[in-house]
Amino acid sequence: MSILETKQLHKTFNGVPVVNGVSLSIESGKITSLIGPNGSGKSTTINLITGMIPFDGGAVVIEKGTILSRIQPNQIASYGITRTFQNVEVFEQMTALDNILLVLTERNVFSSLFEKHTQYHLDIAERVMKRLDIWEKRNDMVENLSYGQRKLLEIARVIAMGERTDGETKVLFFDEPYAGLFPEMVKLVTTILKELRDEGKAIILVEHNMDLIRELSDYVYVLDAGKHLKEGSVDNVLSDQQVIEAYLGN
Amino acid sequence: MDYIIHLFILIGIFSILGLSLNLVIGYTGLLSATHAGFYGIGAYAVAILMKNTGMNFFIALLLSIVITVLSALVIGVVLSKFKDDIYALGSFGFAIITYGLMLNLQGVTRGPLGIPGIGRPELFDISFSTNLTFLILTLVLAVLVWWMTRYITRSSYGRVLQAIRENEKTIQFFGYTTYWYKLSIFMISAGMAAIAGALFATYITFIDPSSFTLIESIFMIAMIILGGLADNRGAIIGVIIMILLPEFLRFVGFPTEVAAQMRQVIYGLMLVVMMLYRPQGIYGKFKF
Amino acid sequence: MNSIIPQIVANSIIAGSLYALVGLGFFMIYRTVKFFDLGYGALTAFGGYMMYWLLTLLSVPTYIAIIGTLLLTAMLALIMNRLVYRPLRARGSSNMVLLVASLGLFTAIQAIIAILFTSQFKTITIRSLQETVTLFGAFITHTQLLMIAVTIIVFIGLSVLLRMTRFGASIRAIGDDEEVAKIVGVNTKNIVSWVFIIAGAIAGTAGLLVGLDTGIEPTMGMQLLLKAVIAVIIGGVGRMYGVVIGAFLLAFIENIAVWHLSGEWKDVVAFSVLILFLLFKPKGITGA
Amino acid sequence: MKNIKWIIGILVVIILVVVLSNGGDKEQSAQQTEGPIKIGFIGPLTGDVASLGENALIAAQLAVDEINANGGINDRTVELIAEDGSCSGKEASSAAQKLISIDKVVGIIGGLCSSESSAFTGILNQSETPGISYCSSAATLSDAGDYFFRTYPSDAYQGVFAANYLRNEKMIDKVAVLYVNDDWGAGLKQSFIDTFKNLGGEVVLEESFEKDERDFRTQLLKAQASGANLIYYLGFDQGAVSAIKQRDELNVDLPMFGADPWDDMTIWNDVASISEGFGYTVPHTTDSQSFTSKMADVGVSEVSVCASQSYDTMNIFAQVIGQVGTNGSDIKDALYDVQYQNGISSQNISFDENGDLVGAEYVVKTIQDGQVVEL
Repeated sequence: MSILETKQLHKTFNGVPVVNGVSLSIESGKITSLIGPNGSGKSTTINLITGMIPFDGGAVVIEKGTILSRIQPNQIASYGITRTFQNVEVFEQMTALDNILLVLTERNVFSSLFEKHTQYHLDIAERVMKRLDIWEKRNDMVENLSYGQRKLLEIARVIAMGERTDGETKVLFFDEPYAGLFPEMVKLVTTILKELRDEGKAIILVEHNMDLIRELSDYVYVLDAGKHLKEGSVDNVLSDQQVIEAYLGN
Repeated sequence: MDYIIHLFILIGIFSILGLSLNLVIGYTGLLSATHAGFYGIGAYAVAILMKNTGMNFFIALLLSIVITVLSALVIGVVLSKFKDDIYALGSFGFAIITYGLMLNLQGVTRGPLGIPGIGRPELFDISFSTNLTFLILTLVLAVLVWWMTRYITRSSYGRVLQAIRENEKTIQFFGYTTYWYKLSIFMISAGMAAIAGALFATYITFIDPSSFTLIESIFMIAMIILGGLADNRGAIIGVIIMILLPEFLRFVGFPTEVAAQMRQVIYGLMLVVMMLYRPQGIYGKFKF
Repeated sequence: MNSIIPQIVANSIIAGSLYALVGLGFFMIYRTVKFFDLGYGALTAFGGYMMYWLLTLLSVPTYIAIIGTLLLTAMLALIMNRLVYRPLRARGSSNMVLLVASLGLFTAIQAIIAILFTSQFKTITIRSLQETVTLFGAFITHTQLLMIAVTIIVFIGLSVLLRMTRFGASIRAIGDDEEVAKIVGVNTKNIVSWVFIIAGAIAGTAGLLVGLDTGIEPTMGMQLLLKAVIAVIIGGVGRMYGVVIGAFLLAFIENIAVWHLSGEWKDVVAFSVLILFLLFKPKGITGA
Repeated sequence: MKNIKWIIGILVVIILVVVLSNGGDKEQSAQQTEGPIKIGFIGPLTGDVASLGENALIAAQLAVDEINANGGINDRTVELIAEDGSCSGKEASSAAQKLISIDKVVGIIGGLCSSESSAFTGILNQSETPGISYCSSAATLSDAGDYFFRTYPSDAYQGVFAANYLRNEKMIDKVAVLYVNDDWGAGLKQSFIDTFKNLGGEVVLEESFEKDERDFRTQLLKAQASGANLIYYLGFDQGAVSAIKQRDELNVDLPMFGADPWDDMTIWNDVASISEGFGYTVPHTTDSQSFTSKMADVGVSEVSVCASQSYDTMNIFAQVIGQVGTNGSDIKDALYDVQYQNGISSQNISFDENGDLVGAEYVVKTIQDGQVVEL
């Protein structure tokens, strides 16, 4: 049973249909990859589902069966959805530790006003940051971290969202998490994605590196010019004639 | 010695203003020019309550905080929708509107005539009429505000404010409705400004709209930018320097009519130099 | 009663053309470097005083005085850009840092003018511009006609410059995206300096016209600047003609407010209009 | 980062040392009988009304120089220490506090704006330092304590005098009042309107304007449309010049009548030709030709309002200190029954029990074929 589905998602930017009737079905405990040449609407699709941009048509169905025609960014956490960003969005003039504690603490104004992060929060933060081995950088200002370290921080933040007590996030979107990482960081992230899948999370991955796609994906959707070209398991999708043509550009 | 006490009372009052404004500008990154307006509303509320109903200062103070927070709600509901320079511009507009209302609602505020003869605060049988006793009252309230700002900035709430300053769009993806945070901090800082207003009204015993203009807000903004944004110590240092500087200039012996204008030149140039060489101010940890 | 309407319309056109003239200069800067340059307010005051200094004190012939005023104000604008704005922008400072720096420049320049010329109110009189003429039952002086004419000329001049010339194209390119403009080979440093020179000249013209019409004093800059900012926002931040529409709309609203309410509410009304536009139509009428 | 902290630390220490040292050594000299007698001056030297403040300061300094020229007071030279009140409560109270506790002044000439004076009457009474304001006319200052006096008539007198003159002598029955939105304008407007109404006159328009307003066109039209037959304009020289010019431009055929700030040649040099028949009230002063020429010698071409009062105030202080010495309460008592003759601002100056000027007589000046003529 799918934990999240999209029905005929639609988005036009001044007349040009960037996402044109895309329907996806995401399942827990699986890594679903979205691939396609540049400008095929992969990132836009994710931005639609996570509320970054409003969609012009179609709907998103989430776990409890509620059908959504409009999603605001601050609602996706309550739907158990969280994400990383194509070009890193972190909080520069704050410490790395604060960047993680931020997502662990209370969300409404009054409770957060009277709450101070406790040892319990610190332990979670330590565990998560150690997993991404950026723990020793915890007191540095994020603006002094390298690009790779910031990418890892974003992933740590997504994992931290999963550790929250009030309802776990189950659907994790990774928008090109590997871009700009060193080889050993790539290995680290790959193992973590697999671990998250085994923990039963639903992972949606947007990535260009075909070896990683082959290694990680349980299910693949291919998008081209905003349309839903092909879907299926990794092997038969990647060997499909149409997909290769779309990539090589006719 | 009275003169030194007078200076420290002013430093106390403006520290409250600096600390509360730092919450909005330093921690949440919202350049608000309405602070002098709330400072004024607080002062007028206490003055009117004490004069017309003979209410004790401390009750009038609480009521004036409530009144100021409500007016901050009215303004904040609109302002919290804006961002960066549009927010600053909107706050410029509200500062002038608040000043206009103070000046023209003659029935309530006696307009430009101001309200003279405001009584000094009393608590049971202690009267704070001498400067020294008033200084103690000011310092007690200033320390209270210091403690409150420290508490807020160390709470999870304070961390979310900084996240709003850094990247308001992104923090929303993690379940935070930034609008309520921006509105609530705006109201909290206005409430604190009312305390400073109440102290100013009962210390000078006369208030009129000219002390609560847009220029006064700009003076407060200059103070915390000099001291350092997002750092309570910085706000205090900025206040001390900006209050002592004009007094210092009195003794430097500029020819009198030029002395007053020289202060403005120095304020202006200081802002420019700070932005060029040390935008985060002396102690600050945040650059705009 | 009906004989009043044409005069109110005339008053609004006169005030509107002044706001438009100041607004156009302000818009040129904002459109190119994307920050609210408060220092621009001091340029108008500087222009007025340069005209006063050249024409009245040094009794230089009128035309040379006018050209002198434009050159001097343009030079001041250039110096402001070179010494303060360029280094700040080169470092990638945010809008807020530039806003605060421009605020510092405004305060300092205004105070320096007050030191050099004292705060005494001064008028500049050119005999030939004193007479009035009646148009459709409304009385307008030659100065005011000149003001309207100059605004139209400046508007047309700027539109032609921006639309037709290569120089105009590169200004628009910088306005859209300075990085890309650099890559494409536009000498952004040079062009931005020229934008400040043009804006400075426009400010100088506005200053001297205000001097001829009503009179000058050091503190005249802020009033003119804030109204120009409202005109830019109401009109629409993207288009040149938006500024002119915004300026005349603001002038009409103000005059109607003065007519129906009373004079003291003029500023409150003007800024309430600003807030309403920021709230409901942040892109302004032309919705760029 | 470290050195910044050091620089700031040193800066703050220097400031405190300078401020304290000035306070310190002044301590002993106050009660001595030699050394200069210090008199404080407070007035707006920045902001919108700075021109009036500068003018009054020069007048006071002129008086001090004259006193010192003929031997000072009991052969002690007089020193005038001026501070900027910039027409705001906070500045004026800091200025007064500094003058009293650091400079140990014997008396204060000031403030100009009522908002300044109201801010430091409390300090005057507490420190028993007499203060005489040369320009604050707000009626509320009448009960501001025993140590506060005024050589400038309260608004009540001028408003009443103008209402009587316009109603009874000029037979005006409908008047439009345009007043500047500050303490002076609002106070004077109120006393004028109350008197004018119970004399049977009708106030058809009551409008105020901001201090820095220069565009009166729409308000002048409103006055014309209101059926008034005279505009009573309460504003300073900046606004007056623009208003009179715009009245002429719009052919509003209502005469205008002003108050004492109009007694200032900067206005009439510009607009006398288009102000035929206008008039204004001003406190009666003796032949001030000598005073105007003396001011011209020190570079003040146009003497503005309150300058003559500032000059007289300094001389009153000198006369009283000459009699009773430099003790605050002695001076205060002496001021209550002082009779100062041949003053510039008014013939003889004395104070009532509230410290207000006794019996201010007013005169009306009108513009007849380009000249200012006293009726």
